Amino acid sequence: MTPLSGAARPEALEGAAKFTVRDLDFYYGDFHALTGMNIDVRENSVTAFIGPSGCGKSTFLRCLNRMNDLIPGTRIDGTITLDGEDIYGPGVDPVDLRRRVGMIFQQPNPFPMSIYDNVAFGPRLHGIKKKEELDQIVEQALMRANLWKEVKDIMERGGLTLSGGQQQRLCIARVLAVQPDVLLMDEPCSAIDPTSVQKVEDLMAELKSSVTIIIVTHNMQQAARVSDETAFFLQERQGEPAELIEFGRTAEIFTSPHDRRTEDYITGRFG
Amino acid sequence: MGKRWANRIALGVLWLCGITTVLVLGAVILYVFVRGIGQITPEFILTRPYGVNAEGGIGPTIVATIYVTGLAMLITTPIAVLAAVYLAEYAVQGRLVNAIRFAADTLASVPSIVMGLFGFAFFVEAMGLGFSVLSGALALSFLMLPIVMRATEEAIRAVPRFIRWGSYGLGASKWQTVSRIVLPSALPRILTGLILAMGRAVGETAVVIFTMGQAINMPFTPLDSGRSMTVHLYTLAMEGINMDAAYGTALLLMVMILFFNLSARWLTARNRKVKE
Amino acid sequence: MAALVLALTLTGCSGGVERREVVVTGSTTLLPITEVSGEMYAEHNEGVSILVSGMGSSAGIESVSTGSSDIGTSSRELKDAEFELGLEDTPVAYDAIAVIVHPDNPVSELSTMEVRAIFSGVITNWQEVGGPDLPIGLVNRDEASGTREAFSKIIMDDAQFDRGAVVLPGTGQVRSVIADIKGAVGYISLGFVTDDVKAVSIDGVEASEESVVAGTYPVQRVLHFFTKGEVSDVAADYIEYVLSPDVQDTIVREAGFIPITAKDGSGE
Amino acid sequence: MSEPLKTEKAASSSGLKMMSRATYFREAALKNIFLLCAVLAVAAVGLIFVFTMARGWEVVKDPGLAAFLGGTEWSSSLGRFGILPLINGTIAVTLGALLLGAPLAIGTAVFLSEIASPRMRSIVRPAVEMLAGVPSVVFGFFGLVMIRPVVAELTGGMGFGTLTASVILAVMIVPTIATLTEDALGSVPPGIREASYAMGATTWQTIYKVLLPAAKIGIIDATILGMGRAIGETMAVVMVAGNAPQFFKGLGAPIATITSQIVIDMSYATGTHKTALFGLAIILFLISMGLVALVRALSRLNTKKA
Repeated sequence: MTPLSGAARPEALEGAAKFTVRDLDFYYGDFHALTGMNIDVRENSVTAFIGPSGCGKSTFLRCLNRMNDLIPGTRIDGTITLDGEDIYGPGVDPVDLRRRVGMIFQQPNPFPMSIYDNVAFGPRLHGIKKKEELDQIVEQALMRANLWKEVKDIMERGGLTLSGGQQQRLCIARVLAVQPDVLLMDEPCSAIDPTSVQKVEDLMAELKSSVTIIIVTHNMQQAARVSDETAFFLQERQGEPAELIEFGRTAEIFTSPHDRRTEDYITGRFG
Repeated sequence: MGKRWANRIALGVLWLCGITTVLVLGAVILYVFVRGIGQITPEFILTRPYGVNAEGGIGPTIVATIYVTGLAMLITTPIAVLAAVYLAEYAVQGRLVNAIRFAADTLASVPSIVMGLFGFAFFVEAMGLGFSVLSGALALSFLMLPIVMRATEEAIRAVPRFIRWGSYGLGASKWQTVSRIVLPSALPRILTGLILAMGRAVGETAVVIFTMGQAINMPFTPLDSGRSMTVHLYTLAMEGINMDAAYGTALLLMVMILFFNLSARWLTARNRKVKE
Repeated sequence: MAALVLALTLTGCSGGVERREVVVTGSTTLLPITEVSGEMYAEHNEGVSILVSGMGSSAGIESVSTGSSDIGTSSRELKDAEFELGLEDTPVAYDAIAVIVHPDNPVSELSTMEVRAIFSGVITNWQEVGGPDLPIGLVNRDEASGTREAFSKIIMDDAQFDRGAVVLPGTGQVRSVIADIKGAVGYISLGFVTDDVKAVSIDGVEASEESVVAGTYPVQRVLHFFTKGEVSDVAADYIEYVLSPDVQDTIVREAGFIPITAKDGSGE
Repeated sequence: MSEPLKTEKAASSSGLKMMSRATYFREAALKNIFLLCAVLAVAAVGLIFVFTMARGWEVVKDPGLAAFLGGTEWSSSLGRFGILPLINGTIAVTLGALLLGAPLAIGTAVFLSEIASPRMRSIVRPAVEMLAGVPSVVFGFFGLVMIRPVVAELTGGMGFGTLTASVILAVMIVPTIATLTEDALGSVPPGIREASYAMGATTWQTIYKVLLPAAKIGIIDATILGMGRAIGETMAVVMVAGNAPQFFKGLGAPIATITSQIVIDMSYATGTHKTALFGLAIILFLISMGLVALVRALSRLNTKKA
């Protein structure tokens, strides 16, 4: 059992750790972006990452499914394990990792194809070709994403014809169709209308029984509403790496934070 | 007062510039159209020239033009598109990429006469392909390569990043993302680039005159020689033997080029509509 | 190496007699004869194709000597160096070169010396040859032209063409420019002279078919077919066809040349 | 205090898959195929250079570098292959084209980007694009039958020569310069325009004092590339230049350029003559490569400044 270093000392919580991050440092070329990250993300819970803009939340999130690999010149120190396995271990296929750790982005990004093809894209990618099987997966995924009723009669329409909120749920359905263990959501609600935000938040509550959810959000009320645990990130000075300041039960972070800086942020002293 | 007048005059001059450009194009098109339209008959398009004054039609030159352009397209497209995929999706900024871009820019600006001489020295003579459609197509493909490459690269770069992320986020590999998401999304713009490059090839003279030959011949195999419409027009105009046929050929050439241009525009417009 | 490459460039390199293809390369002056007679010959003989290209007399001689072509056409005599190539000569027509001016130009007779002085840039105004006070606009052919070569040899002797002359690579162009511009002068094959331009008499001899056949018109030449070694049956048959009245009295005449057979005819 | 937890999970997912060798090799192979295609562009340029070089380098032996680069006479019948008259002709024709074409093109670009209503723009811009697509023989043909007689009237000559060639080339380089200039103007931040208008500047003052200076490097680049187009243009020039390899003698006098001389001579050149033509091609190649390098250097300067 490695003793934890750094500021993040989550309380002991129930449930197995899905992600375990130890001593993570992250670099964009020469720029040291993140330092000393330690965190355990529990299975079947919702974890929220909060903090001011540019504090590395999204960067950290993207370490968890190795999306940062796509940016040339990035480098990582420390370990991240998923179910105890090092996801940066030698020979690990980031492609397979991303199938298991799905991701939802700030901007809804349906592919320029029909609703059906959007959802079927992932399963097809992974070798499912039979029509009945695909139909079933698509229907289930759309149902889980609470979109089925709205689109079941217009499956052949382009994904881009849907409203912003529907598009975001389509993206969630698209991810669910490949049956990920984890869902990373990078500010999923900042580009959609309030009614749709409600729907997406409800959806998260329903999904967490089967999927571990990590959400990056700017909206503290949202973090308080949807998450079980909250991590607060901060880059204290320009040019220095961002740190994980505090991590714990959401209720505690919002009511009695241990760290002054967390308190300052939550009570609104930072942007 | 002076300021207002200066402004008016200057703007007037700028208007004039814009209008002049349109008028020049209009004059070229109109002139060629008026003088050439009387020539355009099915016979002119289908039959071959005969006699001292190259009377009759220009059929073989149309076939040779389409043949060499099509073949050049077949050669260029895969290479240019894949090269653009490399530049847009795989390449890491560095010396190699710099060299590739510099080479592409240079290739794009090499005068076509140089391309013609090179094609003659390399394809016609050194490779022993002779004056042939194949030599012409290979030389033309050098000309089209940078055009298609640039259009494709821009098209690929115009595909929003987050759409790629969506695909990667689902566990698609790089190639799966490129082939199933990026290229299909970029397709209309790639096609536009291809069409414009084809227009360029159809209108090219200096390259084909030294690689495909000048003999009027209906080419069947890629190793046959032929005379393109542009070379035919050049010959007719310079020999001054059958100016009517020259006008007809010029008109047909313009019609082909306009067709390529308009279909490219149509494609772009349609694509824009679909996106909205 | 160069010869090998050249030999590969054209199809007619295999030398078999079974070939149904005749490659004819050379003078653009002969194109009206070769192209049209080639078409007609191919029409009469199924499966035969006559591939004609006009690349200049020198290129024609070079390509027949390397075996790239079956027949090399030339509007000039062989140069000394080319005699060693062992080519066989078949004259096919006469071509006379007319010096042409704008129809409204009052000058209608020039001496060889005057023509030479005009084309070398010594005489620059029509006044100097008895015409109006009008600057002379020189129109020359490109150096690939057999007509230029012949004109240079017959008229210019050692004098150099004026470098400031407009160079046009086609007979028709020369004619239409001179038809258009008052002070212009140029030269084209007699066969291409039309009413748009006026052919001047040279040394007192009118530029006409009769004077050419009679041998009195000074600016004339013979058009040749050159072959090398054993000629394929098709090629030999084609040459025979070109010399037949079918071609000589129709195509050659229509092209404005004078049939090679005209001389014998006039002698009868 | 939490500790890393045991991985008791395995039922739902069977752990991370190692990347299969097949996948790895496929992706790597594809990447290398793409790279190969991209490198082909470099190879193409190299090939062009090497082959024109191979055929043309012997000009240093015969007629000799000095006679080639410094010779004042181009005459195949005399065996003299001095390129100075051709360079002179190319410069004359290109300068003429730039003088006529660049202002028109830049004016058109400014019109498109700053003045034209969307409706006007939808007429002018396609016209510019289509102008770029008109084959050079058609331009040459148009110049031959339309411009030449007019120039003949004006200059009292035959109409073949520098002026006619310049006019045709000017039209041909308009699309190149106009499109690139419009791009350059488009990349001037809109805030600059607004600031200028807000200070009470007229449209023309904004264009002249703010936009053109801001887009200066882009416009210079555009003009250089237009110049490259004019230098390299062949067929249109052959048809109207008169092709007399002599030094510039006036706007109406015939002239030959590097490119036109190649076309005129290529059909019959042999031996040294042909070598000299490839020598001309090398020079054209080097000029165009030099211009591209110049443009790249300028834009690098531009990004650095910005």
